[in-house]
Amino acid sequence: MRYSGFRILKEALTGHKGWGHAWRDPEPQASYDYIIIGGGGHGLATAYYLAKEFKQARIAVLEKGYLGGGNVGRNTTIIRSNYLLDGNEPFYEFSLKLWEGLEQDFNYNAMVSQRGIINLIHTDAARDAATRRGNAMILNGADAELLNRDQVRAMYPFLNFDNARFPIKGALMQRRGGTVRHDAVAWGYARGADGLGVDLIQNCEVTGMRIENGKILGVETSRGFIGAKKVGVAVAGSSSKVMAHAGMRLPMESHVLQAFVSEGLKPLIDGVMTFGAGHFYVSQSDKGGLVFGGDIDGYNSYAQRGNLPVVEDVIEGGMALMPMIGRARLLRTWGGIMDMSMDGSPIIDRTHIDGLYFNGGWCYGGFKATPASGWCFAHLLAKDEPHVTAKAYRFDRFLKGLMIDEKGQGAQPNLH
Amino acid sequence: MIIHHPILGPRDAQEFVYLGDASLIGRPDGLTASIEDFHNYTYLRDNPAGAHRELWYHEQGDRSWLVVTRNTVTHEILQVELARDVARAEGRSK
Amino acid sequence: MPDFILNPITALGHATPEVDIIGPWTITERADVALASLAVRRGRLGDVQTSAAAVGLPLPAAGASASGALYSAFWMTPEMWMVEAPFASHEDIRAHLLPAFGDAASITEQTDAWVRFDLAGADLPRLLERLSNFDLAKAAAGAATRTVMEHLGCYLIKRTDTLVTVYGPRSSAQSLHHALIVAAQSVL
Amino acid sequence: MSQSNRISGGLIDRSQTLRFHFDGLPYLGHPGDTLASALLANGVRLMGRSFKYHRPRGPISAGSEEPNALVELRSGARQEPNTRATVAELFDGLTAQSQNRWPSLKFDALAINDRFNSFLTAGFYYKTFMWPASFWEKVYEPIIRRAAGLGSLTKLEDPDTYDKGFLHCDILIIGAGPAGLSAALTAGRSGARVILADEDFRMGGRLNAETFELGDQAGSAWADGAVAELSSLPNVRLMTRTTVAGAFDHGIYGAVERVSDHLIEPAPGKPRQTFWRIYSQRAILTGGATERPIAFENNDRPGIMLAGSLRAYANRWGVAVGDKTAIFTNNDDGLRTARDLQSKGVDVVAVIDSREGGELLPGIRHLRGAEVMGSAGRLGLSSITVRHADGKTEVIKATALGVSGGWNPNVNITSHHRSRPIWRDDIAAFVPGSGEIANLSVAGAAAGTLSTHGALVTGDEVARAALASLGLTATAANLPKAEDAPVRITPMWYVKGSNRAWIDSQNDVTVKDIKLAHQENFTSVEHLKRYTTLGMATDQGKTSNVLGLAVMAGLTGKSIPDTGTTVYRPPYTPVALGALGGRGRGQEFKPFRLTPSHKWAQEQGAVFVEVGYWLRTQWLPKAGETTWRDSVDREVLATRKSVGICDVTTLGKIDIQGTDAGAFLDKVYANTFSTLAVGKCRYGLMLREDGMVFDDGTTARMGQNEYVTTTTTANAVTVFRHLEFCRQVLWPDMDVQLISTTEAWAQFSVAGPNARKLLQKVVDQDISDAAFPYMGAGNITVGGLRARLFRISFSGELAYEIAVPTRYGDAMIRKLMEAGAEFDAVVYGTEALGVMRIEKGHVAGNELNGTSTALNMGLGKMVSRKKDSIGMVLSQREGMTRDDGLRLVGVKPVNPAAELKAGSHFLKTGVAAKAENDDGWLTSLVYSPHLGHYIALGYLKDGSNRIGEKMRAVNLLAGTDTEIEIVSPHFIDPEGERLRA
Repeated sequence: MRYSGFRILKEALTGHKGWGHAWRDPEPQASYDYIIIGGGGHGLATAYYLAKEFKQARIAVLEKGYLGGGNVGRNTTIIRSNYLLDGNEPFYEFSLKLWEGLEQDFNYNAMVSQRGIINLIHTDAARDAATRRGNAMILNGADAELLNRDQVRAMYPFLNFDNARFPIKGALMQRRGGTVRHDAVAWGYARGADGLGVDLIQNCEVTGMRIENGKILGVETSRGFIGAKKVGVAVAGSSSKVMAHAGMRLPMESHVLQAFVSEGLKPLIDGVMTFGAGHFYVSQSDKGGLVFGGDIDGYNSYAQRGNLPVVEDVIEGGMALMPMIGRARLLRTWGGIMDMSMDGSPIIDRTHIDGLYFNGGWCYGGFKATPASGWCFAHLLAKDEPHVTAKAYRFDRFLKGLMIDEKGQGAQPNLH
Repeated sequence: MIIHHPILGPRDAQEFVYLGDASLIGRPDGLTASIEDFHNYTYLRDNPAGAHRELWYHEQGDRSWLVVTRNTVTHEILQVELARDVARAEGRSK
Repeated sequence: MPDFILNPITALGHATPEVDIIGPWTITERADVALASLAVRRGRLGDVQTSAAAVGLPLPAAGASASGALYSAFWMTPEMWMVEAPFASHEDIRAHLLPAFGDAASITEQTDAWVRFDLAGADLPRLLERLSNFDLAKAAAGAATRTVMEHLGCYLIKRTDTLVTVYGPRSSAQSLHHALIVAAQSVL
Repeated sequence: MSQSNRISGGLIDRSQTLRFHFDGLPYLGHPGDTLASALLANGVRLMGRSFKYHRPRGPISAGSEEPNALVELRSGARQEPNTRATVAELFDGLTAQSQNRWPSLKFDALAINDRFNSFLTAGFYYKTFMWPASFWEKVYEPIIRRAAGLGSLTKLEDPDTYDKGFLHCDILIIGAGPAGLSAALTAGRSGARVILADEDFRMGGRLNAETFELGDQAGSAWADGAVAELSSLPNVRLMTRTTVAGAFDHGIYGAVERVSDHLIEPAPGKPRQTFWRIYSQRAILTGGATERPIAFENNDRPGIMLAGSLRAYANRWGVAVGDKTAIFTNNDDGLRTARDLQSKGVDVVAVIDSREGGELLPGIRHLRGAEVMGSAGRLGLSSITVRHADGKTEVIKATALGVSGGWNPNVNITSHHRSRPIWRDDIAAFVPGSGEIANLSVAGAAAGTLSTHGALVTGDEVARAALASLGLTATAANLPKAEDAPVRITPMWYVKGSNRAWIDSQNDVTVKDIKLAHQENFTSVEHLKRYTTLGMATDQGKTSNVLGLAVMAGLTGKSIPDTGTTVYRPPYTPVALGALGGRGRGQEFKPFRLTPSHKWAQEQGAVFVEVGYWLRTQWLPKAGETTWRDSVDREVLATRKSVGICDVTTLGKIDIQGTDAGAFLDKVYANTFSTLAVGKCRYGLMLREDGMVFDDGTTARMGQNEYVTTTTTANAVTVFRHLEFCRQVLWPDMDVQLISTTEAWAQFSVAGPNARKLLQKVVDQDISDAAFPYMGAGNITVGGLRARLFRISFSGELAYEIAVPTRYGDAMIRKLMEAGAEFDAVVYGTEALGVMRIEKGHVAGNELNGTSTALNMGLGKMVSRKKDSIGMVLSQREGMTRDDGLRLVGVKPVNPAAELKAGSHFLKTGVAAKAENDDGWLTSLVYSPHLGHYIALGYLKDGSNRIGEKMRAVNLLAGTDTEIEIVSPHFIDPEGERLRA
C-alpha cells in the first residue's frame, strides 16, 4: 500500500479500516541466497538495497528481538558528512545524498530535516583544524562554511558568549546536516524491504554458524538452522559476539554511549550544535525535547545503561555552553552499545571465510551512515567487491598501517 | 561504579582512567616479534559479553594500575588486583 | 656573584598567606611547610625504614599520615610518601634528606608543586561533602587520601575531627580557594 | 477569589494565608498546599491543554505521577516550564501561567486539532508530508515544531546556582511512607548510618492522605512521631523535598534535593537545588504505588481524577474537587474513597462498581456491575453516562469523578538496570523481580504489599535483613496496629465504545491508537510505545503504561506479561539540568591554571590565551601598538636581535629516578637516553605502540640515576599515565621512580644573542660556552637560591631555560626584566613562540596530531631499530613507510605580499579542486617579521622530493587560491650556528 496525504484522507473518512500490516511476520524458510544478521538500521537498509538496487531475491533478515531495536532506535538522530579523511568523507557524503532522497525512495516520512549542524570552535588551533576539515569536505563534494563568532551569535544568541571559560571563536557549519526521526528509518526500510519480498524474521537469534572447509553454509538460530549462500553480519553492539561464532577476534571493543532527552519545550534550538570545549552535542526534536549526548562512559559494556559521571559531565557541558537550559528538566536517559573500532572508523569487508561478510565498528557514527552502509554492504554482498566510497573500510588496514583515525587517538577505542 | 582497590578499598570508578583489555600486559618483545604479533597485540580483542579482565589506572588516587575483572553485561566486579603483581605473575620483569 | 635575593609569594599571589573565616570554619593558606616525595628504590625498603627511623621520619601505612617531631609524612602510593617539614628550617628539604637516605630512595622536592589549605572548625564533613566523595565522617584521625575537588586532584588529610589539610595543585590555588569559600557559604 | 471548594480538616495551616496568581488571576491558599490543591480549593479545575489535540486538562493525581496539570511556574529568567502543579509547593507570591495554549487556556485555537482527530491518528505523519521533498524543512516541519513542545524557556540565563555533593550511608531508604518510616525506625535504632529521602515536603506518604489510624493515632500523627524520633538520631539523615532519581552501579544513587523551590527565590549564597551522589551499602525502596485509571469515552475531562487522589485532596488538603462526586472503580480501594468523601460531607452521587457482588456500601448509591460509558462538560466535567448492570443507561450529574483501576507498585527504580518486573494476578499489577539491583530490596506497596499493616511489617523485615547482611543487629520493633484490608480487584481496563478513550492523556494516546498500531503490526511493546508515543510523556507513563499494555494484550489475545512490560529509565521524575550541571558553569566550568609570571603579566596588561586549563601570555602589548601583530612582530624581532623571555612552566616536567632510569627511557623513547652524559640534555621522540608520534621534549640527565623529562603542555598528564603503565605493567621489575614536578618549578626561557649576558647577571656560576655548552644541564643557584639551568632552544637562538622554585617565579621574572633592561629584553608570548618555532622548523601541536609518524616529520632516523622501544615495530608497517607518504615541508607564498591560511590544502598548479588532487595541507602558519612574509609548515605527499616546487594552497572556505613554493622547514639558521654561539 502506498502512503500519501490522500490515503490518510480516505482512511480517516472510512474509519482507518484499510491500513494493512507495515510488514509481514513470515516463518523462516529452509534456506536463502542472502541472510542478513541484524534487523537494525544497517541490516534493514542492506536488505532493502540488495533487493531494490541490486535486484537480488531470496533474502532474509534475522533479528533476535524486534525490528529497529538496536542503535537505530536509541541514538541522537543526527545526520552529517563533516568528516576529514579521504577514507571517510566520500562515504558519509554518499550517505547524506541518500538521506536527501530517502523518503520519496521508500515512501515513508522519516522526517529528514536538514536544519544545519555547527561544530563550535574555541581555539586558534581548532580553527586551523576546522579549516582543514571544511576544505576536505568541499574537495569531496560536500558543503561546509566557516562561521565567525558574530555569525554564530546571530544564529544562537543565547549561547554563553560573555562569561565563558572557553570563548566561542566561531564554528564549522554544514547546512545540509540535520536530524532524522530514527525509528522511522528502521520502519521505512523494513516496510520497503518487506514490500520487495524480503523475509523479516523477528525474535530469531543467531546462535551459531555452520562453516565447512572455509565456506559458510548457513546459521543456527533460536528457530532452527537456516541455510544461506551468503551471510552478512550487521549487528552493531554485538559484532564481537556474533563473529565469535566464526572464530574471529575483531579490532573493536563494545562501549556504552548514553543519550538524553529533556521534557518537551517550545522551539529553542533549530539545528544541531556540538560544543568544542566539552563533551556535549544537542538538537531539538520536532516533538520539542532537547536531544543531547556527549562522551561514551569509557569502559567495555554490553549493559545498555551508563553511570552518573558521564551524565554529569555531559550536562555540565550543556550548562557551560547555554546556561539558559538550567530550568529545563532531564526526562529520560538511555544507553546504546557502540562497537568502538581501533581507529574510530568502520569495517565493511569480506572475511577469510567464504560467503561471510561483515559490517560493523561504527563507533557512534552509525546512524548517519545507515543508507550508505546498507547500500555499500549490499554492493559488496551482490558484487563481491567494495563500493567505491567504502573501499578503505578493510580489516587489513591495521596490519598494513592504513588506519582511518579522524581523532588521532590511535589504538584505544574509548578515545574515538 | 565502585572499584575495590586492593590497597585503598572502595573507590569511585570516576577516580580511575580506563585503558582496556588486560591482554595489553602481554606486550611482545620488539626485537624478536613480528609486525603481525604486534598487530594482534595492539588491535585484536576478545571483547567478551561477561567476565572481562581490564586495566584501570587510579589517576586521582594512588596512581596504581589495576587489573579489574568485571562482568560487561551486569557491571559486577569479580576481582581487583594490582597490575604489577599480575604482570610479574605473567612473567614480566625488566 | 650577584647580591640580591628573590622574594617569594604565596600560591594565592600575596606576600603573606590568606585566612578566611566563614561561619564556624577557618580556611588558612599555609606557605610554611616544605614538601618532598620519598620513593623506595627497588628492594631497598629495609634501608629506607632504617634511615627514616634514624631521622625520626614516620612512614605511615597506606591511606594514612603520621607526624614526628620534625618530619611528618603521608602515604602517596606503594613505597612512596610525601614528607612534610618546617619550611623555615628545611626549605631545601631534599638536601636535608639525601644524606640520610643515600641511594636507597628517590627524593624529589615537591614544596611548590602544591598549595595547602588548613580547614579548621566543627562539622567539617558538612562542608567537605560538597567537594569530595571521601567519607570524612567515617575516617579516623590521621587518614590521608587523594581525592578530587572541583575537577582538581588534591590530597586530603584528616588531622583531627576539627582540622583537615587540603593540598591542591599550586597553579589552581585560586580556583580551589574559590571552591572552598563558595561551598562554605552555601552550607553555612 | 474565595476558596469555594475548601472543606474542613487537612494538613494545611489555616492560620496563614498565601497569595498567588495563576494566568494573572489572584487566588488564596495556605501553607501545606500545592499549587494544584490550592487551585482546586479555589474551584479551578482547568490547568492545561493536552499535547496533540489541545484538549482541556485538569489534574488527575495529587503527586509526581501527574501527566496533565503542567504549568509554567514563576516568570522571567526563573520561568520553569512543565512544572507539575500537583507537587509545586505553594508559597506567598507564587505566579504561574498555563502553557501550550494560544491565545488563552479557555480558548485555545489549536483545539481545532481535536476536530481533525480522525486524521491525526497514531503515526499519521510517517505517511504524508513527503511531497515535494523541499517542503518538509520549509513548510510542514516549522508548523509542526511551533505547535509541538509543551512549556517554554525564556532563553535567559538561569540566575540561580546549584550545588553537588556526596553522601555515604549504610542504608538508603527511598520513600518515607509507612514502609519507609518503619524501615528507617528499625535501621536507625540499630545505630546504622541511615538516609531517608522523600520527594514530598512532608514525610508520611499515603499516611497523610488517609483517614485510618495506626494504633490509637491518626496515620499522619504517627508519621509525625516517627519523623520526630528519627530526627533525634544522629546516625539518621532525613531528606525531604529529595527525589532519588536513579539507581546506578554498585550502590550509587543520584538524588536531587529541592533546597529553595518552596521559596520565592533562594537565599543569598544558597543553591536552588543540590544534586547528591549517594554511596550506599544497602538500599531499600519504599516508594509506594500509583493508582491507574480505567479508560472510557471522553475520560479526559478536568474533574475526572484518580479516586485515591480525590481522597487525598479531601483528607490532606481539605479540598472537595466537585460539589457532586461520583466514583468509578473495579476494586475495593475505590469504595474507600467513597466512604472517606462521604464522611467529609462531600455529596457522593454514585459509586459505579464494575464488579458484580461484593460488599454493598451503606448509605451510598452503589451501582454494581455498572460502567461509566462517557462524560460531558466543555472545559470540565458536568455529567457522566452510566450503563447499569441491566444494560439501561443513565446520565448522572457530577462535577468530579474518581476513577480507580487498581494500584501499580512503583517499580520504576528497580528497572533502572534494565531488568523487568513480574506480573502478579492477585493484585493485577507488576511487582519488582527479585535481586534485580544488587543490595536493593523493596518493601510496602512498591513490593505489592498494599495494606498499611503490610507496609509497616515488610518495611521492618527488609530493614532487619539489610542490617543482618551488614552485621548489625536490630532491636525489637513495636509496630502499631494498622488497617490490613485485602486487595479485592476484578481487572477491568477499558469500557468498549466507538469514540476516543484516553490512555496517555498528555500525549493524547487513545484506545483507538493502540488498535491502529495493532492493525499495522506494531505489536511488540517497544513498537507500540514508539509508534503511538504511549508513555513517552513527561510522566514516563506512570499512569498509562500498564493500561496501554493491557489494551494491546486484549487485542493480541496474549496475557499482559507475555505482551511485555516497559522498562522505566532514570530519572524517576524529571530533574532540572541546572542541578545535574552543578557549579560547573561560566568561568567555573573548569579550574584555571595560572603560571608563576601571571601576576606580573597581568600588571603589564598581557593578553592571555587558554591552553588546556592554563592561561598563558599570548602577547604583551606595548603603548602605541594597535594590532596584535604589532606586538608579536616586536617580540620576535627583539628576541632575535637581543633577548626575550618566556614563561614555559606549563611544559610537563617528570622526575625520573632509579638505577634503571636510563634503560627505562630507552624503552619509552624512540631514541636512546642511557648513553646521555650526566649534565647534558637530549631531544626525545615518544611513540605510541601504533608507531605514531605521541609526544616530544627534552630530557636532561641530572645525575647517574636521575633524569628530568619534559613533555608538551598538552600531553603532560597522558605521558605521565603512559610512563606509569610502562613502569608498573610492562617492566614491573625495573628500578624506576616517577613523580611530576611540573608545578614545583617556575621555568623561563631566555633566548637571543644576549641570553647568556643577561643570565650571567643573575646566576651565581660561570655559564660561558665552555662552562655550560649547548645542550648542557645542571643545578645552579640564583642569588644563592637553588635553581636549574638547561641550555636548550625552541626558538633557534642561543637560549636557556632557567627554573626556580615556583614561589620565587614572580620575583624571577621581575629580576630577569630588571637585569635585561640594558639589553632591551622583552617578554614574548605564545604567539611569538609559535613564530620562532616555525621559523626554526620545530613541530608542535598542529603537526603532533596523533596521525603523524617520525618519518612524516622528517625525524625517521630518530627511531632506533637497535633496541626495543614502544612503537618501534608498528612504525615499520608498509602504509606508514611509503616513500611518497606525507612529509613535513616549509611553505612560503610566491608573492611575498600574499596571505595564507592554516588548514588550506595543497594542490598542483592547474588541477581541479577535487579530493583526488589533494596533496596535503598547511598545518601551521605565521607571519615572519624576520623574513617579511608569511611562512608555514605543512604535510605534503612525497614532500621531501618536492622542495622548490611551485603549487597552490587553496582555502575553499574563503575562496582563496594562493601560489606557494615548497621549501625546507628550516627558515632560519639551518646549520644551527646561533644556538651553539
